[in-house]
Amino acid sequence: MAEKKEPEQSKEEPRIGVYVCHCGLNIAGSVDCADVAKFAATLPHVVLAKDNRYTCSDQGQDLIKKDIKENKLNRVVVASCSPRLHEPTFRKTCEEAGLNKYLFEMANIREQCSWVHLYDKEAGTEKAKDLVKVAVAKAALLEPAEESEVPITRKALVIGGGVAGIQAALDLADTGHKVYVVEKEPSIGGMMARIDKTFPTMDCSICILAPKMSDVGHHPNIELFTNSEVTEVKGYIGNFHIKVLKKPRYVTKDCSACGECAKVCPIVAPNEFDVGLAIRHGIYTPFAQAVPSTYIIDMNLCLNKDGVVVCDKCMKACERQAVKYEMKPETVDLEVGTIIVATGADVFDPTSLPDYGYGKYQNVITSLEFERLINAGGPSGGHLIRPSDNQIPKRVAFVQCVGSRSNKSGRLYCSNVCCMNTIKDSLLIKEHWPETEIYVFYVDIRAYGKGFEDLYKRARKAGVVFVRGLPAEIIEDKKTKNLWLIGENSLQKELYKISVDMAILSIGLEARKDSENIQRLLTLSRTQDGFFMEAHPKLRPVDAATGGVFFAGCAEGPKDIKDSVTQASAAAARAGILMAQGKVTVEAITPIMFPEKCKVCGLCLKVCPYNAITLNKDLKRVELIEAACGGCGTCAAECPFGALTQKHFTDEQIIAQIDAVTENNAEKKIVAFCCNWCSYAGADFAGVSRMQYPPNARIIRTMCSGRVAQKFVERAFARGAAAVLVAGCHIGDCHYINANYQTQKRVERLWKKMEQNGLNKERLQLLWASAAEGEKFASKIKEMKTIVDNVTSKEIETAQKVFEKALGEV
Amino acid sequence: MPERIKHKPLDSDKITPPRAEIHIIKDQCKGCGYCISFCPKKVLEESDEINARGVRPPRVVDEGQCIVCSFCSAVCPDFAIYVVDRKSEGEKKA
Amino acid sequence: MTGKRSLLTGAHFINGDTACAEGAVAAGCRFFAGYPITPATEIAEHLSERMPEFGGIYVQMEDEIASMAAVIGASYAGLKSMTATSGPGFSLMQENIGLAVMTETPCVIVDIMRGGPSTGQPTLPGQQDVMQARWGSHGDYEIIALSPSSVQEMFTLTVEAFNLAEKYRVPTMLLGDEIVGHMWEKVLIPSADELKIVNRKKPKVLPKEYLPFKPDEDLVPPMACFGEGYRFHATGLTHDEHGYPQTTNAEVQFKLVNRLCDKIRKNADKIVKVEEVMLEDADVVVFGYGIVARSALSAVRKARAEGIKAGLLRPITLWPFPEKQVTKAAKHAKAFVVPEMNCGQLVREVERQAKTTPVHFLSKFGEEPHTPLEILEAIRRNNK
Amino acid sequence: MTKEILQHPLSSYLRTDMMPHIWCPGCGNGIVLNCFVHALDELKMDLDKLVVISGIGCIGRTAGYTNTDSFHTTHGRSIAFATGVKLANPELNIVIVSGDGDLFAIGGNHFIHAARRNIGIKVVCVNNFNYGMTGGQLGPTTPLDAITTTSPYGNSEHPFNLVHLAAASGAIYVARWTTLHVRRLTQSLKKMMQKEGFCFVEVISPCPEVFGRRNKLKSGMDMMELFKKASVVENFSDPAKAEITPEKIVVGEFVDIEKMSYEKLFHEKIASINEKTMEQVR
Repeated sequence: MAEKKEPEQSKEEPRIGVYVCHCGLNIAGSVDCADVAKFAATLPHVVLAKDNRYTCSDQGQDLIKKDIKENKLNRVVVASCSPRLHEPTFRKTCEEAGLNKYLFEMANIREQCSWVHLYDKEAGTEKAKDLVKVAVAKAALLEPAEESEVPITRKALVIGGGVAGIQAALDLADTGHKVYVVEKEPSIGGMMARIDKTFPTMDCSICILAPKMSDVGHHPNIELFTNSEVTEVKGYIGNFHIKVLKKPRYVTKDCSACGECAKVCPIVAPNEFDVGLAIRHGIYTPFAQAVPSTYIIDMNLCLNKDGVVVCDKCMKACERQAVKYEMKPETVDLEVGTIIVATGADVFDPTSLPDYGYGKYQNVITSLEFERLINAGGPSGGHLIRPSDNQIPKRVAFVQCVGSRSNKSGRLYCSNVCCMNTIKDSLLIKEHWPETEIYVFYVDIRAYGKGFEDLYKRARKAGVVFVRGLPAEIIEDKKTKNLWLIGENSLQKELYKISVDMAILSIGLEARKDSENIQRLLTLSRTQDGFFMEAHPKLRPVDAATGGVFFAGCAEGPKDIKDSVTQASAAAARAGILMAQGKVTVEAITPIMFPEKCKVCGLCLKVCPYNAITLNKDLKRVELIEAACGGCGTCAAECPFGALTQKHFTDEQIIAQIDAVTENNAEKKIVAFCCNWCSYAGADFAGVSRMQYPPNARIIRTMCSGRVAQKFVERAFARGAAAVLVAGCHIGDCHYINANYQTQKRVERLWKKMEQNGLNKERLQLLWASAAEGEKFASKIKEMKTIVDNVTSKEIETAQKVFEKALGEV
Repeated sequence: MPERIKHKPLDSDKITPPRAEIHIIKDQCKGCGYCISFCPKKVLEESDEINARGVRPPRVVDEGQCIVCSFCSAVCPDFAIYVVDRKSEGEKKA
Repeated sequence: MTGKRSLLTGAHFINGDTACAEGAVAAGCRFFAGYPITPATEIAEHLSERMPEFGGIYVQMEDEIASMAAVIGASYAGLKSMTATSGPGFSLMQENIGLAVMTETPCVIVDIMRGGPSTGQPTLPGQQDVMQARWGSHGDYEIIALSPSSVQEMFTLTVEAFNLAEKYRVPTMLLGDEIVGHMWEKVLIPSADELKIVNRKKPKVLPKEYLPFKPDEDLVPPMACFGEGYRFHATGLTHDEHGYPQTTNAEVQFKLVNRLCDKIRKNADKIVKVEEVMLEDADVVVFGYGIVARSALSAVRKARAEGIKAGLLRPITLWPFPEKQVTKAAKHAKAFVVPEMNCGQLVREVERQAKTTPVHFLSKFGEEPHTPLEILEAIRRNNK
Repeated sequence: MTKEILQHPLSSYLRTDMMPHIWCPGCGNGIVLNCFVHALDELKMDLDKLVVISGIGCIGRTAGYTNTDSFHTTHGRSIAFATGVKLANPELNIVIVSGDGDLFAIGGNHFIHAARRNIGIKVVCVNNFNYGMTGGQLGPTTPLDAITTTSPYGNSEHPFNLVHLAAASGAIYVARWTTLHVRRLTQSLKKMMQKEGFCFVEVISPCPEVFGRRNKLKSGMDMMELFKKASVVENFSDPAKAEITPEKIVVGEFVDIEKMSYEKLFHEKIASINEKTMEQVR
């Protein structure tokens, strides 16, 4: 790393080829691609510039290869879509033509230009030209680089033991990988274990799950940690160091699950597994098919909680002497190469919707409670009885979208499973008690999946009444405890007031309350809904942005069992591929050091989120552990002596980009530094959703906002930029653990400096935007447009004076 | 499992609580108070009568609360208290 | 000499310690606990070899205190048990000898006496523990002590000691000395039917009626042992007939301690044994015991040869003291000559019983015992 | 409350005619006795084959209170006495219940040697940190700086760590509990009774009258509360580290191993010798 020898290609004069892509009309619709190409040809070092319809097509790629050979191109710039989409494609193209892939650069003129300036072709074209100029400027300074390899531990961690976790674990274990499954409940099985039947096939949920559960329990390659939690994740792709907290069960593996202990336990509590509809004892097993079958003591309830054994009934009752009140929590250290997040989802709590009276009226229950009631193994032995009088209801209502697609509940998304679940449930009732009257109040029935429509039809045939329009409120008849559902039938445009014996709220799925912990531990990002966000919605749907981490099941979004299992197998395959390769190459974006400039101040050690920089006391110098380096570039941004810079994002390159942006009418421009993972992706998302915003912004991409050195901002102002935007992931969501804390500090320093020098600090904006917050990005640019418009040339000049020193550097 | 529990267990009536019968051999008590303060259900309290040894033996506040863990009888240094569970006895007979 | 059988009937040429050990075996002793000490070690050594041959137990404890305690324990567990030691160890045993007295434990303590005080003369003879045997432990009590003066007696008196211990539930002592212990002589071991063996009385009542310390007419309570279902309690504290502590009850203390003494005193005639040689007309009575008695005997013979009416009174039982025998001899004797290997211990008892008859004490210790001539001299001097 | 004269369910294990016991209110001895008879009851022990032996001191009276063959020896000698009993009749189960002073000061030598021999004696030491019956003098377990009648300026002797001593001396089962841990203590006593060889259970016990009140623990309750606050169960941790301080009392089982007992080895030898003997006699 540090002392780098100059590779051949960079010695010779840069010969740049520029390719402007029409992307059909996606770009060409609002950008004059030919004009852009013509302009590109005029730029320094550019030997040829072409525009074509689909640069990413085979022909497009072949053209590039041909030119590289025939015209001795040693740099390539493609102006098309987002590098997040096709940079890998074109890098491969270059490599195939014998050009080092780090000599390729991209100009994002689709997501960040054509799509967001649909109706202003002129401005779009101008911006496109700028973007190409910026890309070319950087390209001229690009240097070839070799990627280093990191070995991958051939072990996987699966967090969550629901059906997704179970499937992922079994797939990986069957392919010969060691798998650790960590489940926070006493048993694996998750939500599926609590459901009675599955749609659309109507087979018994636990009957098909139980065998898989016991496979996990017995698989030679699987080590199961139940009643446990992941408390620490350190390291990086291929080399994660995990700490798992094994909470005590107070019962050893010797337990034969005979149940004698529970019989004598004086403590009684509602069983969480049955949503409190059945009792359990202080020592218990959540359900008959639990894996492991070992019982567990609820120490919060046990009389022996404060260390003194007051009651030893269960201990005495246990022939195998498996009860150990003094069991202590233990922390286990695991080394794994990949992690699959299968933490599942919670169900919506309808008490926050007082109009439906859940919790107030006994006969209003949730669909989850219904599952336990209709389940033959459940508290009522499969008899659908209403809580108020334990009678079998004659008239039943299902209310859909409780906690889905509604502003009231704050859950704007569709939970995917509720419609089919209700249809399934209604049929179950009909099966057992055909004469029951069933009403389903819905917004839309979404029977989109294989075999779903048939089931829906069956339900209608069976006489289930579907009423479009949710009840506005539910009222209880104090005497009969029957319920009145009042609302508007939006098809017949008339009010309804229907009386039923029992109402079932079809509750939606929501992100786990404790998702934040997992997010922090694994430095993941989440969508606005709170579910974990995949690296790419289309092309990497089960990968997390963090290398080596994958998603399965509802953790990534509401899913039914089939989709969860599918995704689980996919995640297992993705993880399996990594582990099969046995090594992973790290992008050559790690720091370069210039020891001669280093004063060993140790600042870089302090700011590195990965502790990848260490101080060698003997040699009085700092050293880099390349494998541990995440490549955020924060160290380079912080180093006061320019002794550090980041490969492929060198100071020279970024400054060249700034200069390119500000070369002409800087006073109308916003220099926007965006981090690759959140804010740049957010900007892309704005494009994908065709959100229109003013064309003033020029985005310069860094891997992390932490890379944005103070001098970059200062130079932008010194060069007369109207405004500067520094955008990163939300604090806490940083893909480089916490590098963006440094960003914040730096921007605050700059604000102070601007104030002290009588500058309008509004000209420098800091934005935290997730990859899903395109809207937020767009409106920020709109907001800044007004700032730009109000900046006087006077202000610009003073700024230039204040920061002129920044011009001197480099 | 974070769901809020809103309904009372359907089978809660199936659980018959123990029928405790607490016996205090008053004159054997030396009044150390262990049974009173270590009872997990606070079933006992100091009585106001003075026994043969000049101390206040415990007295039962609420026998219904007793879950027959029998800690009182296990911790009594003077063999002055014991508990019988009439229910389990009944079951045995049955 | 090892025999594989517990009773080696026949003639043997052995030393005193071995004879003692064989005596114990013959008497039915099945438990020995001890601690090595000269000059009693050979008893332990021999029994460690012999005991296992017929299921007996030899255990070497961490000290003599423990040895004595273990002996009491074994006896309560039903085995005839003994220990063997010498002066210093004997001192350590006194504590639990007291316990044995209080809990009326049948057991035998062999003390092969050597020169004291303290470590003194481990390899030389002495008769300095005679009073310690009687008064060594604190409190008021009576014990039985026998004094062998030949290897044969080391055998027979050990058997006798066990019989007395069992009969009266009292610790019984065999006070040998270094010479008798280490001397080699012919020993005749009788056949089983010639051998008189006494075993402790067993209770004849049901466990619930059993009072462990309620005596019969002979003042000795029948003894149940651990594990026989009587579930009784025994304690070193002053106790009533239940064996329950009665530490502040004067009546109980008075009754108990008196009985402990009386069961020996009132049975003294049955217990006491002496050897009388030419005593009927004796003017000078030589009162000697242990190895000294053998010089005394030849002195007496020599004196008779010179025409002096000398006689020998040899106490075989030192405790209880043969008072009547001494008083009787005193009636017509002119004087007593009492040779002892100490500074005068048993001579005081002789003086008490001799009343007006003068008693001449002949002390010698630190080397070999008195020679016959030394004693003859004393006889001559007192024949006036 | 029923009117008829009450019979404690465990009274058959006690010499009721010796009750009430002599122990002070709040004294832990009664709890130990209680746990002991509980253990006997749960094990359905044959009381005819059980001998309870004790030395001198308050707890020494235990032997008298249990309805079994029992012997109350001289001070410190219970183990030596028991050695004789066990060797003489290995069928008997022998339990010694005695105090820290009795077993570890005057009786210390007997203790380590019995443990070394691994003779089948089960020793329960009730540790109250001082000589209670004689009025509260300092003993081998008195904590540093504790005030006793013979350490009026605070104790300057380092106390024994009894479980460490027992383990080091060769005991095959070693446990420590407090009188608050009645259930676990009972379990340990049961376990101990079923093992073959030398076993040791220490019970930390309140002595409010003569130790507690001199050391800011006025009542038995204060001391029990301390046990509750300070006890930490650390099963099978290193007994050398099993501290007893006002902040932390390490309790638990420390040793549970199998080792041929002395009496067993001894009697097997005897048996084999007897066989030889018989042959030679033939």
